[in-house]
Formats: sequence, structure tokens, C-alpha cells
Amino acid sequence: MNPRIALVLKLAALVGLIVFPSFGSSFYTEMVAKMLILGIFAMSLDLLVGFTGLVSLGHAAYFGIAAYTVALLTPKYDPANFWIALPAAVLAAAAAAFVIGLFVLRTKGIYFIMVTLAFAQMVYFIFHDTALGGGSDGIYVNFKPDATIAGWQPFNLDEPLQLYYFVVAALVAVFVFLTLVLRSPFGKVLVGIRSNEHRMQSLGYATFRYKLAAFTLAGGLAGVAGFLYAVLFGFVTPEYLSWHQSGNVLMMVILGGMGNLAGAVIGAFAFIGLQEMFADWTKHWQLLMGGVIVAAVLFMPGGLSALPGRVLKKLNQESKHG
Amino acid sequence: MSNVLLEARELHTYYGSSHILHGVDFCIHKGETLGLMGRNGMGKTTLIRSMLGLVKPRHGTVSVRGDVMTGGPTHRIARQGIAYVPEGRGIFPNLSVRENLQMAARAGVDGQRDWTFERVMQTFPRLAERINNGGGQLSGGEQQMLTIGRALMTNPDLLILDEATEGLAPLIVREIWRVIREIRDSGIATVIVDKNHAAVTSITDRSMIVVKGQVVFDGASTEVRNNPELIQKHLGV
Amino acid sequence: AEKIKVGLMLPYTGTFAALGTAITNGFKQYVAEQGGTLAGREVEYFVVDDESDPAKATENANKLVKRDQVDVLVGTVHSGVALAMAKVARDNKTLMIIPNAGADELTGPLCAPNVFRTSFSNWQPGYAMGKVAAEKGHKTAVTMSWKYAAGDEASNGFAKGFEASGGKVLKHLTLPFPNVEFQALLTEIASLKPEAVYVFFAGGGAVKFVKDYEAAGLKNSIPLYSSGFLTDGTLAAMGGSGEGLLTALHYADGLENAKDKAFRNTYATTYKLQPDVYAVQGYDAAQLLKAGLDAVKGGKLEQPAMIKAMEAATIDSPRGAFTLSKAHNPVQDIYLRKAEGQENKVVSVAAAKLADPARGCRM
Amino acid sequence: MAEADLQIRGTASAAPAAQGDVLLVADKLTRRFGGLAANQDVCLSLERGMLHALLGPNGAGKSTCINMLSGDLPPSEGRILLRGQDVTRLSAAQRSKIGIGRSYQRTNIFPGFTVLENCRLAAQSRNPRPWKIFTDALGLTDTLERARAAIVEAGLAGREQRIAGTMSHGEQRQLEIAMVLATDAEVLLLDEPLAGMGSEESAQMVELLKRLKQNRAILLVEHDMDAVFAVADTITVMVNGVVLESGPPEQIRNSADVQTAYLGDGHV
Amino acid sequence: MDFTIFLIQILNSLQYGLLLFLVASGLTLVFGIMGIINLAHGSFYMIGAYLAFALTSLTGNLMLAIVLGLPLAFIFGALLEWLLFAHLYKRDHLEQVLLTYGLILIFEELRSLAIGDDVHGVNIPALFSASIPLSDTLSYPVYRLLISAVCIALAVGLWWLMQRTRLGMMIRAGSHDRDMVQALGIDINLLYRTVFALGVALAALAGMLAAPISSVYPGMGGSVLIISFVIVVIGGIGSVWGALIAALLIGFADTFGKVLVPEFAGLAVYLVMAIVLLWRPEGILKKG
Ligand SMILES: Nc1ncnc2c1ncn2[C@@H]1O[C@H](COP(=O)(O)OP(=O)(O)OP(=O)(O)O)[C@@H](O)[C@H]1O
Ligand SMILES: Nc1ncnc2c1ncn2[C@@H]1O[C@H](COP(=O)(O)OP(=O)(O)OP(=O)(O)O)[C@@H](O)[C@H]1O
Ligand SMILES: [Mg+2]
Ligand SMILES: [Mg+2]
Repeated sequence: MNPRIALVLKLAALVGLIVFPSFGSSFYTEMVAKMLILGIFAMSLDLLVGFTGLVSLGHAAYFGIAAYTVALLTPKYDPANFWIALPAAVLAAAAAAFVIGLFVLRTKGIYFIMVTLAFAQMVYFIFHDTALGGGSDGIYVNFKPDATIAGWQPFNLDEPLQLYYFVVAALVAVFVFLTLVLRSPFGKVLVGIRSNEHRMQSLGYATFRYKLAAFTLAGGLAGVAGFLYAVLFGFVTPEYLSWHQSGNVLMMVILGGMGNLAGAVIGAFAFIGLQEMFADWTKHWQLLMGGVIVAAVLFMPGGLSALPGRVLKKLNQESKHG
Repeated sequence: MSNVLLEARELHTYYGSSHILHGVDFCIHKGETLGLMGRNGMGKTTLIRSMLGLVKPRHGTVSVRGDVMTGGPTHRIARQGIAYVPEGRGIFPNLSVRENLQMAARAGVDGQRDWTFERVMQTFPRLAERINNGGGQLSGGEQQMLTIGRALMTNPDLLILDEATEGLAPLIVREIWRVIREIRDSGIATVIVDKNHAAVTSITDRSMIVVKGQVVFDGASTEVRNNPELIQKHLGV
Repeated sequence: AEKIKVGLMLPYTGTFAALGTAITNGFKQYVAEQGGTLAGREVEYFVVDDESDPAKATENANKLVKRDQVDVLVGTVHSGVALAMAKVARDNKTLMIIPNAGADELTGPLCAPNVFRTSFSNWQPGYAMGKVAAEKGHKTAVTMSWKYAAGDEASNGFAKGFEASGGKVLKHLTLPFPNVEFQALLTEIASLKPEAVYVFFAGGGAVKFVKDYEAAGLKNSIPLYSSGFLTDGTLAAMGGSGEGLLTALHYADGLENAKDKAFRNTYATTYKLQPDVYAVQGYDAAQLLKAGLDAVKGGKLEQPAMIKAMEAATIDSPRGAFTLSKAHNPVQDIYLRKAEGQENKVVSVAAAKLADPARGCRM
Repeated sequence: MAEADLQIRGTASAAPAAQGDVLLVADKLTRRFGGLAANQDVCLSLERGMLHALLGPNGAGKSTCINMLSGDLPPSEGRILLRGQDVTRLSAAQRSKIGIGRSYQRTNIFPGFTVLENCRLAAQSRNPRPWKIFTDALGLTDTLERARAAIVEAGLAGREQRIAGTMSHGEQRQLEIAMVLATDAEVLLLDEPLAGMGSEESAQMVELLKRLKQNRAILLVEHDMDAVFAVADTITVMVNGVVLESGPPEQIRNSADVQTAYLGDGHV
Repeated sequence: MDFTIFLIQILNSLQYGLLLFLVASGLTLVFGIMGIINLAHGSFYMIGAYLAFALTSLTGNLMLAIVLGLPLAFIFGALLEWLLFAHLYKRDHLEQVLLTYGLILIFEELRSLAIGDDVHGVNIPALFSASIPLSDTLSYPVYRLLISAVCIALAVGLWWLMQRTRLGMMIRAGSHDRDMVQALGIDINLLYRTVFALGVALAALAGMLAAPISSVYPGMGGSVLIISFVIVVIGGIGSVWGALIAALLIGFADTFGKVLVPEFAGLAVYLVMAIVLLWRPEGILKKG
């Protein structure tokens, strides 16, 4: 797509997000906030899957770790300090990604898929089976983190509208951050690794370090999403780390179109949107969802974000023949 | 039944939107040896792959022993006694040398079993030494020998060699040419793509020169050999 | 009178789908018996399938509370989901009735004025069974469950009941949920040689456990006790292995009281299904709601008045009448039941008018 | 074998003035695969301004030797010295960083990228601060220039925007070389660079090699004897993992051992 | 732990390990050897178990049910391959992940529509319903031993098929370069359809054999799936023996984990995996 058109579309989308709460009810505002958070989550995974070629099927682990960090840092009857909770959540997620990365990045291909899944499962069991985070029943975040510094409160996450705009801002920040990173030499190296890691090594790149950096970064950004999710819903359960969650976010990335940050966000919107729609129609919505996924794989390579281009091409071809 | 083994008419092949073959005619008879020449990127490999059904030509027909089989399926075309040694090797790295050969073993179309495991071993003693090695662990030249040996294991009537001597040491190259002569003399047809034009023209009956997806010359090899200008013009030496 | 909006958030797909359906059936049956209204009000249902997925629980509850603005939330089966629901209910001050989830916390540390339960706490059947086991003369026991809150709470209840009556629990064995490879722990039990075994399993795991217990030859040497969920709806799948098992629950087959008979007849004819404990819990949730609505007559749905009435109500349940504790959990008889064929026949009352200790409830 | 060994050392120590010019030294490299010794006590030295050809029958161990020098394979025994420093323990990436570049016998490129991006990535590896994550990669002009120059040198001018994987085999072989050039390495290890190239391209490549060796040290593995004898200053012949003979081209051409083992009689 | 008990626990470990191998074997074939990543493997296991239930209720005998069910599963597998998987070989692993993820949802929902969400039991055939006494309180069901025997037979059979037959060589070759296999005159499509169907049949067989001892319940495929993955990973992709060793290792880790460190039993399996990966990133017995 023409980059200028793409930019205009992105800005239009942003404006849409900003004015949305004046139209939607509070419930829908919250739903959009959720989609945005999952959009951040999907972008973080896209950094691995779409750009570095690391298909992680365990990305929910970092999302969940951050969510649990907020929950565990929040006292029972008081809010946590935002300026501690957010960095702590992101750091915890990044640190976990770093440590797990040391293991999983030793493997490749199909192997990597399985091993990330297995490690995420391990983290899942840590929260599920031990008393650490309330076990299988989960744990509440009774109060949203408080951002007051020295008596001044820049924003109040207890206020649903402010929370919403905070999420929008976070999404924009992550998007811009990742765009810059991918444009940089570092980003180019990641894409090179995706294409041919061995050659990257012989060209002088210590690929393991780059991959580890990307993995940690992606973990940290997933942590941003996890933090926001816990704050938004005020409840954290081991299911946030389950492989279904990992599968879903992967699905969002693919549905939107890999290797395309905006695509990841579109994917999140489409995935949740479809889920809500189907669930309203029938209790057998999973059947429909499964059908959509299968159809998307078979008939829509490149995902939603590639769709306009493919349609245009098709039209072009037809007009040529006609 | 005529003795045309493989024939292509008016082949047009595209990769996506780039038009590679522009109406190529090709044919090879039983027992014939044919050299296919052209600079890099002119479409030699594409022609071969189009005939084998590994890429689908957009226009034109391919017939094997008189039956139209345009676009494959590849395995049925191969079953008609056509063996292919691809450029850049196509060994199975996860199989041992022995397995690479055994998996391909088959009697020819007329039931002939001239090429056996033992005969391949005799032809390429180096392979015999590395028989239990993984295919991926062979040296470049050993892999090349393995690919040729594997093609022979199918007891073909037509052997297509795409840059079969790439990466082989001079002694082995000479050995390969000797084997090809032997193959030719035993009545197997061969198509040879090789950058060593002198060798190709001296070993083959007929030569074809491809330039930008079109056949610019199709005639006796002696004609090419005696016409340095032709080589100069189309092959740039 | 303005109509009442009831939000049913229950599992309609997945492992607990059958339970969600039974609860819904029970609820609607009571409303039907009242002529399709509750305290003269029309009932409008808003239904959400919670899939027993805690990750979606808050959002699903919000759907009902914020989008549909229901007056009362009814749900659910899965404890983790119920906990998330309860938080939404508390945050939004929405009335909530729990028709199954047994987590002790719900009417313990997390109790709230607007949260009620018509089922049980995990502690209750466990405690009752512990008492019975001790009364049967067993001195030592081993408890076993999946490593999750419900399992731990039930086993805890058993230990309390058992040790209060002089027994001693040797060891609490656990395995990760939903792992069903029991062989190692059965061997462990055999080596500990307790006089009784108490377990907390449900669904597919329950079937497998009971079969394995018999196959390992333990059924004949060490008596097995359990909360009722082990044998509810699973006896057919167990084949003969479940025959004769003793379990404790707040409901049983063959109670023979008039209310139960009527309830069962209607249920069987309406739904062409045999009712179970879940249907009863759903039925009672509707009764409890009616008690609240009665207090505000046809007028505005004022919560304080409703809550007060509900707290004071005596529910005429098919399980036998019960009242609510201060923490809003049923004070009820727990029955000792014996598996016979496909039924869990009542043997006796294991603990009469048993109230959950509701530790940590500040209300 | 011992003789060959001595000979190489001899060359190195006989010209102490040229010490600074010896860039890479392989000292008794041995590599075993199970029972097979693919390289046994192989000694080589590469000097600036010289092209050293490594010949031998298929499976002699030439690629194995390059793999050890480039860091793709750890040697079982022996040392590798770059400008007198022991680099045996360094990884492939580290060695590339300090100036050892290589090409592969089997084409090893980034198939989905353009020719330019293939070379740009190669050139970028020389970027002093690769971890700066907020600079625009395409803004590094010297990198881009180096990439463009390498493309032209390898004879791919005009094909910068082609997707590498869609080029013919021969063109991909040219790209393979362009990428090593773009890394601007001082020591070039070229594994059959001419394989797959047409005669015209081969001739161009020979010219390129002549130019390149002026300020670099090159190790060339190649089966095209015409090319080898046209550019080589020193030739080492390996057979079955050991060095059979090493010396100036004339000596090799006339060696009876080499003829029976590798060239065959009457060649050239 | 006294010595007899210890021995019995070892027996338990072996037996559980073999049971796991039964499930993982089909996965090794499809995933390790054909190179297709199949998250729906657990669903095939579940389908097998439900087939056993449905067919046993129909025929009254598990053995008969298996005899009928295996071909059904095979045909089902072939159909699926033809409809869906055949289009994916040339694509990314990622798309296979997705497709099979979608299939999990579909199968689970179809199961619910067709048979409902209840738990069902399947009876052990009378022939094998005996138990062997081990200690004064404990005995061992013959049926479990039977399953172990089937596993061992299966492992040997699979190994033989893959490593010793030309068919096996072709399959392995195909996982690397489909075009080349075709160019050698081998009908790769038919070959892969057959092998995929075989993999499905193996998963279903595992489900059918396990049905009497595990009972049949919704979601039974999910838990089996991940543990099978772990096994294939530990064993090394493409290695039948590797998978067997890994399955036994997991059997031990799980059994002794439950007894010795119950709090962390869920983690034990993954810890074993982490350690193996540190030691051998490619698995215990990685094939080329
Ligand atoms: N997969 C592909 N996609 C797009 N274009 C391709 C693809 N493969 C080859 N081409 C293009 O088709 C043309 C012909 O390629 P082909 O491989 O047939 O050449 P060739 O004559 O065999 O050359 P060489 O001697 O280098 O092997 C080339 O210009 C090449 O760039
Ligand atoms: N990873 C490996 N495992 C086992 N044997 C190997 C491995 N790599 C190479 N070999 C063997 O080592 C020997 C030397 O291989 P090498 O690739 O170095 O040969 P080469 O001299 O480059 O030959 P060519 O000219 O054919 O490329 C060969 O016999 C080969 O089979
Ligand atoms: Mg070619
Ligand atoms: Mg080599």
C-alpha cells in the first residue's frame, strides 16, 4: 500500500479511537480498551513472529507474569504505586523472557514452537499449582494503581475514561517505538535472522544476542499489555498464561497479517470482534471461530492487512484481461 | 509409436508476472544426447522444470512418449523413465548415502535393471567409502555424485543433467563424461546443461542454445563446434 | 410492576456445560411454577456462556452488568469464574446469587452484602464426611485431590471434621489439575495403609479415579469416602466400580419429602431429564430471588430491603428447608449417601444444619 | 606430509620482513568426524597481496578447512592465527567482525530480500554501533555505498532491486560473492566461487580476483583449473585430509603426485 | 518409601511412560518425521476415545470397536489431509499451527454437538479385566500391562517402518524436498496422505486403548497434547527411540514428582525438559 495512504488511514484510526468514548457506552469503551491492549500484546508477538521469525507459542507467559506482578504488588486494601507497579511488571516480564530465552533460543524451527509452548506451560503451572498467586482461582487487583507523585496526580486510572485514554496512549507509544526499532540497523538484523540466520552469523552478527534482545523486548512489551489488562479488569487468573491465550494472540497476529504492526492491531480487533459476534449468535460459536480460522489460513495468506492489496491486484489483472 | 521421448511445444512459463519462457519448442528422441546451452539466467532450468511439471507452464504442451502431460503430475512424468539431476543438488540430507540411493531404486519402463546399487558404487567408489554417512555430511562433490547415482538408480531412458559437473574435481569430471558416454552408448538419452561448452558439444549429437527464454539455435553439435562465432555471440566466450 | 432483569452467567459449553444447563433449567422451572413471573414481576433473561474460562470472566460479567444492566447476576459453576464475577458484583453493587461454585472464600474473606449462595461451601460436605468417617471408627485417613483451591478446601473440611472427632489425617496427597494418572498416588496410599481414604474429584477424573481405585485392589481393603461430586452424574460412566461408595452432599436421591417429589416430577416431565443437585441449586436461586422481590412488592428494586429479606428467608428447597448464614451461605443438612446402581441413595443425615465457619468474613 | 608442513613454515619464516603481511595462519589443523579425519595437520598461511589456491579431489577436506578458518566448525586440534593473534576460540561472527569473510559452496543468501538489501546487511555488519536502535538503517550512507560498490564489482549492476531468490542459479552465485565483498574483509575465504557461473561471468570473476588480491589475502577453493592457474600465487593440494603438496603454480602443474591424485594426466 | 513400594513406583513410571508413548507415537510420525506441526493431535486422541465409547455401546465389545474404529480413523485422517493439510506443505509452519488450532475448536464443538458433554466410561474387555496382586493391599490391572505391550510393539513397528523400509526413507526424504521426491517418480501426495492418515489412526488407537482406563470426557485431548509435545521435543524430532526414552523419562519424572514433591509435580515434567534442552538443544536422539 502507498505509505502516505497508510499513514492517513492510521491517523484516521487514531482519531476514531479518541472520539469513540463520546459515542459508545461505557461497556463498549471497555471492550475497545481490551482490544487495544491485546493489540499491544499482538504487536509484541509480531516482533518475534513476523520480523525475527521466531514463532513463539508461549507468549502469554510474559503477559501473565506482568499481570500477576501487578496483582501481587497491590496491597489488599490500598492501590499500588503506579510508578513502581508498571516498571516492575514490565521488568518482571522482560526478565522472565530473558531467562526463558536463554533456553528456548538454543532451538530452532518446529522445535522452537514446542519449546516456547512448554516453557509457558511451566510458568502456567507455577501460578496454577502453588499458593503464590491464589492458585487456580486467581487473585484480585482490588485497586487500580495510583499515579500520584508528591501530591500531584497526573492521571487517575480509576476513572474509566482516563484509563481508556491511557491505553490508547500506550498503544501509540508501543507502535511508534516498534516502528523506530524496526527501521534501525538492529531491526534490519532481526529481519535478516528471519531470512537466513546462518548467513547472518557468517556476516559477523552474533545472532543469539540479537534474538535474545528481541525476545526480551517482546516479553517486556507483552508485559505492558499484561499490566494494562490486569488494571483494566482487576482480576488475574492463571488462564492469562494458558496456551489458549498464546494461541489466540498468535491468531491475531496472523489474522492481521504477519510482519505488519498495524496488522497486529487489526488482527486483535478482528479476532475479538468476531468472537463477540459469534458468541452473541450461538453457543456453538467456537465452531464458527474455528471455521473462520481454517478458512483464513487456506484462503487468506498474508492476513487481513494484505487483503486490500490482493483485491486490487485481482481487479487489475481482470481489467487487463478484459 | 514414434521414438520421441519428451517433447514441448510453444512453452510459455511465468514466475508470477515475469515472463521467462517465450514459446520454446523442444524435443528429444530415444538414445539421443542433447546439449542445452545458454548464459546464466536465460531459462535453461526453467525449461527443464516446466517439462517435468515442477513449474506449470501457462501456455503450450508437454508430451511424454506421445502422451500430453503438460504441468504434471511430476511423479507420473518421472515414471515414464525420466530422471532429473537438478542444479545445486537435491540430495536428502536427512538420509544416509545408502538410503538416498535405495529409496530411488526402481526398474525402468521396460523392466530393465541395468543400474543397481553395486554398479553405482563401482562408478563412484568415493560414495562407497561414505556409504553410511548422512547425505548432508558429504562434501559438495560427493553430493553431486550421489545425485547422479540416485538418478541412475531409477533406470531411466532419459537422464536430464542440470549442471551435473558443478563442483567436481577435474578427474571426476572426466569420469562423469566417461559415464555419460557409456550411458549414451547403452541407449539412454541425455540432456546436458553444462558450462563447459567444449565438452558438451563434443559429447552430444545435438545442441540447443537458449537466449532470454527463446531457442536461438537447434542443430547438430558439430555445427556449434565449428562455428566459434555462434558461441561467441550467444554464450559470450 | 417493572420487570426484573436476570443475568444468567453459566457454562453452556465445555466441561461444565451439563451443569450450566441443569442450573438454568432449575431456575426457570421455579419461575414457571410461579406462573412465569417472580413476585408478580415479569422476568427478562440475559444469558452469557462463561465457558468456565476465568480469563474472560470479568468481561463476561461486565457484559451483563454494564451493557445489559441486569438487576441480579446468577452464576456460576467454576470457582475462579465466580470469584471474578463476585468482584464485578461488588464493584458495581449488583445483586449476585451463586448457584454452585463452592469456593470457601466467596462467603468467607470475600463475603459481601449483595452476594448470596444457594449451593454449599467446599468445606461443608468435607466436614460432614470427616465426622462420619470418624464415627465409623476409622482412626487414620489419607486425603487426596487435585492441587487446586476446591480440592484443598474440601480436604481441609474433611480433616477438620475427622480430627474433631478424634481421627488423624496422615497425609494430604495432591496431583496437578487436570492430571488423571493416579497410579503413583494409589501406590503411595497402599504404602501408608490408612484406615480410610477421602478424595475430592469430579467429572472425568472422578470416573477414572474410582475405576483405578478398584483396579488397584484398594476398594476392598481401604474404604473410600468423598464429597458427593465424585458420584454425581458419573455413576453410569464408572460401570460397576462406583457401587456402594459413600459420599456426603446436601442433596441425595430418595429424600422422599413432598417438595422433592413434586420438584422431580415436574422437572422430569418438563425437560425429559432426571434432575440433579445442580438443578436444585438453580431452583433455589430463583426461590431466594423471589424472597427478595417479595420485600419490595411491586415497587422499586431497593437493594437494602431485598437483601434484608433474603437474609431472613427460609428456602423451601427440595433438599429440605434451609436458611442462610450471616455470610450468606446455606445452613443446611448434609446427607450421607450410598451409590446404588445409578443413584446416590440417602443413608442418613451426616451433619444437621451445618453452617460454614465463614472465617475471614467481615460483614 | 611432514615435508609440506615444513615447507609452509619455511616460507613464513624465510621472509621475516613480510611478517606483517601474513594475515591468516592455519597451524596443524585437524578435524575429525567420528573415525574420519577430514583434515589432518593442515598448515596454511595467507598473505596480503597473494592468492592462495586450495585444490584437491572431492571430499579431500577443502570446505572443512575453510569452515574451520571461518569459525563454522571448531577444529579438533590445531590453532588459527589472525595477524598473529590466536582466534581459534572465536565464533564465526566474531571472526567475521575482525576481517575474515567467506563465501559458501552451496549458495547461502537471503532469498526474500533484494540484491541490494542482501549486500547492505553484509555491509552493515561493519557498522561500529549496531545496537543503536533509533537510527534509520537506510540513513547509514557509507554502508549503502559499500553495498552498491560490491554489487557492481560482482557483475550484478542494474539488478539491485531483484529479489535474490528469484534469480537464476548463476546470478545467485554472483550475489554470494558480492556479499563477501560488501563485508570488506581483509581475508577472503572463497569456496568454489566460480561454480555455476557461465563462462563469461567466470572470466569476469577471474579479473575481479586479480584486483581483489592486491590488498587482501585470499584463499580460493576451485575446481576450474584454468581460472586457478590464471590467478594463484601459491597452490596447496590436499588429498584425503592431508596436504599433498604446496608451492608455486609451476611446481604444482608439473608434480607427478598432483597429476595422478587430482589433475589427471595431460591436463592443461 | 520401602523397597517393594519403590519397585512398584518404578513399574508405575514405566507403565505411564509407555502410555504416553502411545499418544506421542502418532505425533512423532506426523510432526517429527513428516515435519507437519499438528496441534490437533490431541483432538484425534479424543476422537478415538469417543469412537471407542460409541462403537463399544454399539457392538458391546472394545476389541470389536477398535477393529471397526481404526479404519474409520484412517479414512478420516486421509480425508482431512486431502481437504486441508495437502494445501499447507509448502507454507510456513505457522500456518499449520493456525489451521490445527482452528481444528481443535471445531472438533471439540462437533463432539459436543454429536455426543454431548457428559463423562462416559468404557468397560475393559472381560478377557483382560483381571488384576495381578502385588502387595497385600495393591494389585495391578492386566489391561495396563496389555497396553504396555502394545506400546512396545508399536515402537518397534514404527522404528522398523521408518528406518528399515523404503517407504520410511521416502517419507523422510519428502519432509525435506517434496519436489525432488516427485521427480524420482514417487507419488508424494498419496504417500503423505497415507502417512498422515496413519498418524491420525495411531492417535485414535491411543484414545481407544486408553478409553477404559481414562474414561471419556470433554477436553481430554488438550492435556495429552502438550505432554506429547514435550516428549517429542525431549526425544529429538524424528526419532522413534528418542520419543520412547523421553516418554519413559517423563513417566518417571511425573510419578516420582507426585510422590516426592507434590507441590511441584506439575512442574517436574517441564523441569526435565529444561534440563534436557540445556544439555542437548536438539533432543536426546536427534535425527539428521
Ligand atoms: N522462483 C523464481 N521466481 C522468479 N523468477 C525466477 C525464479 N527462478 C528463476 N527465475 C528467473 O527466471 C530466469 C531464468 O532462470 P533459470 O533458472 O531458468 O536460468 P538458467 O538458464 O538455468 O540459469 P543458470 O545457468 O544461472 O542456472 C532468470 O532470470 C531468473 O531470475
Ligand atoms: N559434518 C560431517 N560429518 C561427517 N563427515 C563429514 C562432515 N562434513 C564433511 N564430512 C566429510 O569430510 C570429508 C571432507 O569434506 P569437505 O566438504 O571438506 O570436502 P571438499 O574438499 O570440500 O570436497 P568438494 O570439493 O567435493 O567440496 C568428506 O568425505 C565428507 O564426507
Ligand atoms: Mg539453471
Ligand atoms: Mg567443498
